[in-house]
Amino acid sequence: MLSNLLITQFSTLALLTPPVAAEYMALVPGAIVSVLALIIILVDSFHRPGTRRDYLAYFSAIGLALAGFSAYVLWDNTLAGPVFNGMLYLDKFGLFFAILACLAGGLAVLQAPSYMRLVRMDRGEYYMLVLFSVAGAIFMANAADMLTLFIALEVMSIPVYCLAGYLRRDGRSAEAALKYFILGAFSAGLMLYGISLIYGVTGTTSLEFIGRNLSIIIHDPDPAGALASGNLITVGMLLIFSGFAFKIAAVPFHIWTPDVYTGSPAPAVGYMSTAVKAGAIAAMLRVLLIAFEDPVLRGGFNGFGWLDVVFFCAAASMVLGNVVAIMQKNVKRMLAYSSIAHAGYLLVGVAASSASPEFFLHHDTVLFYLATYTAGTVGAFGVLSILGKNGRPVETYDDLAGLGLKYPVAGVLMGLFMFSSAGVPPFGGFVGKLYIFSSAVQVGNTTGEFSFIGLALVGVLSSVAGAYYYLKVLVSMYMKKADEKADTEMVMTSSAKVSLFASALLTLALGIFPGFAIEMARESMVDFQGPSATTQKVQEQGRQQLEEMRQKEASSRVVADGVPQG
Amino acid sequence: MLYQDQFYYLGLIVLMPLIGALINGIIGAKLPRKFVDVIACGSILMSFFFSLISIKALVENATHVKNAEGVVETVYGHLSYTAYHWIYAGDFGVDLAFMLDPLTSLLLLLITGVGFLIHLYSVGYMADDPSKWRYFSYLNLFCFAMLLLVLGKNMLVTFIGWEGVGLCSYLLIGFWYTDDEKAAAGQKAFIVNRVGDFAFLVGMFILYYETQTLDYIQLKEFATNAALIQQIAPVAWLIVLFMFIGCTGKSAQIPLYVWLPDAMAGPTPVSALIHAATMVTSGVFLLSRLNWLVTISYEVMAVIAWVGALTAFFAATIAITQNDIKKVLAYSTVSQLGYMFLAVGVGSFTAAVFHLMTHAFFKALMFLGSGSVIHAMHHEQDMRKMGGLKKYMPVTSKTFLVGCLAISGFPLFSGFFSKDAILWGALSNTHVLGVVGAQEQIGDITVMRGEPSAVAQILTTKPLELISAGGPVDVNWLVQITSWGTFILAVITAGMTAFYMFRLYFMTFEGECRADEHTKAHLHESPVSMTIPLTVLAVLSLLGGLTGWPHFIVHGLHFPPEGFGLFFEHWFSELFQVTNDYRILTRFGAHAYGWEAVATVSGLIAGLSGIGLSWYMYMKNPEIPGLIQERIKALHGFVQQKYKVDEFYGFVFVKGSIKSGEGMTFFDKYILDGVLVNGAAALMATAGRILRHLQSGNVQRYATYITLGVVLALVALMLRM
Amino acid sequence: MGFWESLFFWIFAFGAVLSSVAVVAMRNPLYSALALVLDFFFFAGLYGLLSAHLMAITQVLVYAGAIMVLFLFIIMLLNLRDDELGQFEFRIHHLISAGAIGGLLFFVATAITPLVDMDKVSADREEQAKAYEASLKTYENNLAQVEGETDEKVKAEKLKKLEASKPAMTLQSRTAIKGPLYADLNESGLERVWQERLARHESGQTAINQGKWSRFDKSTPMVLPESLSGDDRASFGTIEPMSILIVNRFVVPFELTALLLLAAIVGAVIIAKRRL
Amino acid sequence: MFEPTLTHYLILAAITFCIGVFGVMVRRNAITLFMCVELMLNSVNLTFITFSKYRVDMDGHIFGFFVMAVAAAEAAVGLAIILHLFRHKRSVDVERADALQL
Repeated sequence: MLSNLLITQFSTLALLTPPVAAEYMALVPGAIVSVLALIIILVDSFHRPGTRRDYLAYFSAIGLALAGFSAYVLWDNTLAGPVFNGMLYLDKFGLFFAILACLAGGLAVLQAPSYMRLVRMDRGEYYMLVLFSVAGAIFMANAADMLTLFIALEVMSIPVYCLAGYLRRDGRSAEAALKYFILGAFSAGLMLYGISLIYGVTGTTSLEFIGRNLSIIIHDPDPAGALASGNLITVGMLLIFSGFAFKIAAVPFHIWTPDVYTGSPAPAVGYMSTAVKAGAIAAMLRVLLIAFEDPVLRGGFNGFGWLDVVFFCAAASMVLGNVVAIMQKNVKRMLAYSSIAHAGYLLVGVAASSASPEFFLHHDTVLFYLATYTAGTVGAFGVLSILGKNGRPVETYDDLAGLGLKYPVAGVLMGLFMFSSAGVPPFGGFVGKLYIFSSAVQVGNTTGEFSFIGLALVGVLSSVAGAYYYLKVLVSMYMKKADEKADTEMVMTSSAKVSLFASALLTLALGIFPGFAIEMARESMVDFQGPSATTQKVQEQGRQQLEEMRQKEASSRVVADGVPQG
Repeated sequence: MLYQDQFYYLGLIVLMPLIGALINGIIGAKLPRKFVDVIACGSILMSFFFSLISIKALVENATHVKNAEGVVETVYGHLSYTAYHWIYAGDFGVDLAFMLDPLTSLLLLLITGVGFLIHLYSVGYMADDPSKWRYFSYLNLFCFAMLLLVLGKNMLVTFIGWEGVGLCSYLLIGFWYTDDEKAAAGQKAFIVNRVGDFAFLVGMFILYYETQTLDYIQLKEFATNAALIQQIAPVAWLIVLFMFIGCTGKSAQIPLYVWLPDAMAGPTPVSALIHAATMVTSGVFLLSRLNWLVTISYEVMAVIAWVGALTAFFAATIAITQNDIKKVLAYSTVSQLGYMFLAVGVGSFTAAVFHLMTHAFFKALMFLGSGSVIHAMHHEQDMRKMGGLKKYMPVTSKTFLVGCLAISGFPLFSGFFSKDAILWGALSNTHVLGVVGAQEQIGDITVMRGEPSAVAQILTTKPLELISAGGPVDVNWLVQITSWGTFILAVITAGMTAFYMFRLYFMTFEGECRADEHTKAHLHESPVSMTIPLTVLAVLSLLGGLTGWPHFIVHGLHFPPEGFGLFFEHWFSELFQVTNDYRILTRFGAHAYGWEAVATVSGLIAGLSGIGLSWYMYMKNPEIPGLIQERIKALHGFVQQKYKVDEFYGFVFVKGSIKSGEGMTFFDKYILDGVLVNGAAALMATAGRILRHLQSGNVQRYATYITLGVVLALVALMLRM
Repeated sequence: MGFWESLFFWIFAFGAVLSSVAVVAMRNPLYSALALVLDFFFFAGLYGLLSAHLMAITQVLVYAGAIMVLFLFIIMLLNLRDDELGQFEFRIHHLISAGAIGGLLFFVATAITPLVDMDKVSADREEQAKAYEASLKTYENNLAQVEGETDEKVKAEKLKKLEASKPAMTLQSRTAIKGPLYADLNESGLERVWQERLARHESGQTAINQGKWSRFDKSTPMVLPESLSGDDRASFGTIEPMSILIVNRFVVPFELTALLLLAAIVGAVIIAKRRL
Repeated sequence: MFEPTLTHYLILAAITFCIGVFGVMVRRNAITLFMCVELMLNSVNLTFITFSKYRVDMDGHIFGFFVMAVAAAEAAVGLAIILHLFRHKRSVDVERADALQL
């Protein structure tokens, strides 16, 4: 007997249909990664101790590539509306982040063998943890329900806590894990509390229904109705936002970042600063744009709402990240602060694009920026994870002294990643920043709201400071005298080579031919499921724009390929 | 004939150096050394040929129109090539596109032509360097970036080139990175340039904000369209100001010129190519490209003129006191760039570009000559240890003399004509908004800022018709002061230029040889690959100026008005049309040949007396300089130490002592505190202290801050109600 | 809710708060752990009062039974000496912490405690709805009378008069009658679902008050509504509907949890094992 | 007043939640600190279940159920991390874990 209770809730009723075959496709990328992780546990448990496990890196990378590829195959087979009884979405937005997470994870696992040899910790579990985390990130980006979202968040985070404490011989690694774990669990608790309050107000955990019910409550013609739950909504919304802000390391929830990044193994940091951030951004956009999409909650021109919180977080992150990064002596710590600054740039994109439904499509700047950021950051940590000094991986600027000359490949690659992160053309970072800031300027111009232009200026100004500390790395690598007594080494395994060159290639490609990635990002936003009717109109316009653009592109290609006339 | 809009050769011009750079950069180390040379020089030579073909096409493409007065005017238009849609999403679109017009074609010839000569020269100069492949790779990469800069059809492509040349300049200055000082010089250049680039970027953002486009062709429509100009007129001054700040970084003007003299740490051919002929002039190029925008921001023009003139003057005074042969040339370059900006500031864009060209010839020549000397002297750069090199290095000394005569403005040498054009530009500086009568006719300038339609009105009508029929006009105080002040400074600078250049020449090539015996024994003329470029550049320095005679000579000697004598003016007349319309070319009347002759003669006198004084002090009575130096020791020391500008910056920007010799201090100076100026250091220290407290490493405090963050946001959100 | 339930609530509530304080205040982690076990039992009791029977059982089994054993095990394993315990010492930042928590509690409490007398609001709404219905009835009666009129001219005149006196449906009254959701369902595509739900509601199949969305009435006694059928009332929070929900609707999170536990186990092994 | 209403339950949950948060901030013993996190999660569960009954909707129960699973996973990892830290520092005092700072 199916109890009446189960069908009383209209959300339950609407969604309680057995999944059709097409809906199972939503699981494919995540499932591939999870199954791969299981296979790796199996393979690793039969592994004789003391033998090399580099092939596991390749194995995981190929599997991740497969998962990414499956996401790409699914690209044109997305479904409208949530699938699996409203638990997941299968849209291009989620697939974009799936590809991004697979990319970050794949690049990070390929760097591992070098690093593991440097720290003498060659274990198979590393790959498994990364894979679990990637699966979590994928599901998180696809989540259509607070429950899926939260569990996926934990699936993503718990392996990362373990990765932070992976270096069992290193006390600092243990400390990093402890800090990350305690603060992670703490912020997860805060976030859960927020979710529970929102659940109480709306009676549902489904993002779309939360959004609808919230609008209804807020626009209740009887002011008493709105007043009774208004504060609860605000508190809940803010607590949920704080959970995401913690994961993407935005000021004032950034405080764990430097410590954790310093103590954790370098390739894992490369992973956790990109894929985790990407997953959190994806889920945050889902929650903010679906559940809290109501103009009153959004704020901006309609009063004070989450948009303003994002706005101030963005400004504070950019300034604090860039200023404090200058003062660092430890390269990993510097990169931690720079990742805070990057979170700020991302939030600039989020704030500007959320200013009004008509700018909804501008969120593609955030997606594109994440892609460029992923390529550059994973690469930078990759270079750090192949270089060793006195039997341990390099960490400080002094450790890097002279290594650029000694190992030209590492030096050149580091230069490339640093220039990209600093936003020097023609690397990916430049196009990403340009795209984000120009969109902010455009939004400011269209709405006449100068605060967005001010935000863009703060961003440009603070990124000038970036030139200083990114260049400092190169200065150490090229222009400082190497410590003669130190025993430096470069463990360049073939897999690390693949990873580094892939990231370098990607960084360059995103700078010189950003078209394909931008188009993908734009398509993702056009396909973003679950927003309100007004936003859907904007999406429809965007779809037409894309079509026109493609036609224009095709026609211009005809001209370019045309035979010259006399 | 190819499509005018898809002119492939423009792409090829840019592509060639990139291919060269990639080949040399990736497999250069494994290639035979000769092969590296061939690839580097060959790629740039190909570019040169493609440039010639493109310019030929541009000329053939030109249309001839009869204007209202019945004079045939040539309209060159432009060729363009769109490689692909670079960033294209929604409303924001930028193509990777190139454009060729008269202004670009001049720069194109300089970059590829002079660039080729310098590549050729480098073959000999860098013959012994083990990482020559890297050098050539960088050099080709630089050419690529510079070509992007000048060929870019929109401002973003220009900006990429702008950043790219800065990057390559950094790489090349720090080429011999093993030397700490040189490495520091490279960083200094990069950082100072970044500060400038930031201003450029901000200017670009404002421009985009106002116009919604970065395409030069579309932007140009703003100049002639009354409706469009209304949009941009109120903020034009802001854009130009930011652009100019960007230019002060790249083109080494006050106050950001400090990097250029230090940049001489790089190999000499690099100094010749980057820090004399091409990169440093990109500021002039940029302002010329946006000449219509510069023109409507009338007060900023005065600022540009004064900054240019003062830079020219002060750099010249420093150059007099320097003893390092390359430092003299470096300050001379700063000084000459000042001239160009003076020309821009007074609205004589033609003169600015003209001087850009001649300066590229003679300054490249002199840098290469000095490189030849340094090469022969085993990397000795102190002029006090040289002398009498004439007999060891005949070709170098003769070509160098040509260069000196050219820069001193000796009649019929190229510098004579271009400097004369600038002097006349400064003297005749008249802007329609500065004309007293104009104030009554079109209203006060400050009022006009608020009412863009007034600006639009003048811009779209011919101001000459509006105000005067060619007779002398009264100008307001700003124009008066700028005009006379900059003219006098420029004339004095001309004299000083001649003086220090010949001081350099006499100390190096004439008199007794003061080198030690070991060096003396090995003195020799440079190889042919180095002397050929010298000779070619000498010929160019000699003849390059004949394309722009002064009007009074053209008039007086009855040259054909459309002939070669005014080639430069005709070549650029279309490009600077708006500016020339807007600017009353002379406040002395339409045909003030007398005044023009005054400018020419004063320049000539200044130059000749400079040469004479130099001859008197360094050839006739070599003891005099020492005596004078003794007499004004304090002043001389002050000037010799570059007015202690570096120290001043250090004092202003960084509180407390700076450990000298540490490369990092430059960063601290210019980025940390240079950006945030003065109180920044204290602010930073405070911020650091607070953050140190925050980032205590205690996980419980972190949890507190997170909660505090939530509560603060809650307070903000709750209070909205 | 009867007297005994209320009494148990207060006992459990005070017990929960006191034992929570004890968790924080106890010096020895062992005592803290025991206080936490106690706390969990109180919570389980509260869950029971809230008719969350399965949750109450799970709380005891999983939390108090399994997780707390793990805690105790670790405490015993580490066998901490006094100086390793990490004594409570007053720090300046504790003041900030207290302030922050005070702020948090303040805001949460203000949000939870209704600022509006919702009973009165509801009553007002009901009243308005009743008034509307009454006037509607009068109107309909009048209309019927007018329909009976034979003279076309008089009929039209009367109709016109009547039209003017037609009662307007105020937003308040409308929300009271049909619930605010119904008023705003223009574009949502859920109309069909709503029609069905409303039909069911009207035919008496489901008797739960669904119109409560905006009338977030915080002073409602925590009892299952009278209208809930006996079966439903008995099965609320029991294992049957829970399991149906888990394997149907929430199957994806359920599988994800499997992934989570596996990852956690492997992660814990990697970190804690001394030598692999 | 005697009869518990929705508000009573919610306030109770809020109070225990804040006690948990306070514990995280002041208890230096990592194990106790972690217990306080569990306390927070429990308060969240109470909130969920309260609202569940109020809404007559069992989604809240499900959420609470999964939160328990998450808590179990976190406990496993968290205690392992604490053990790991103890091996290095011979202490579970989080204030002694301050090797990483500015």
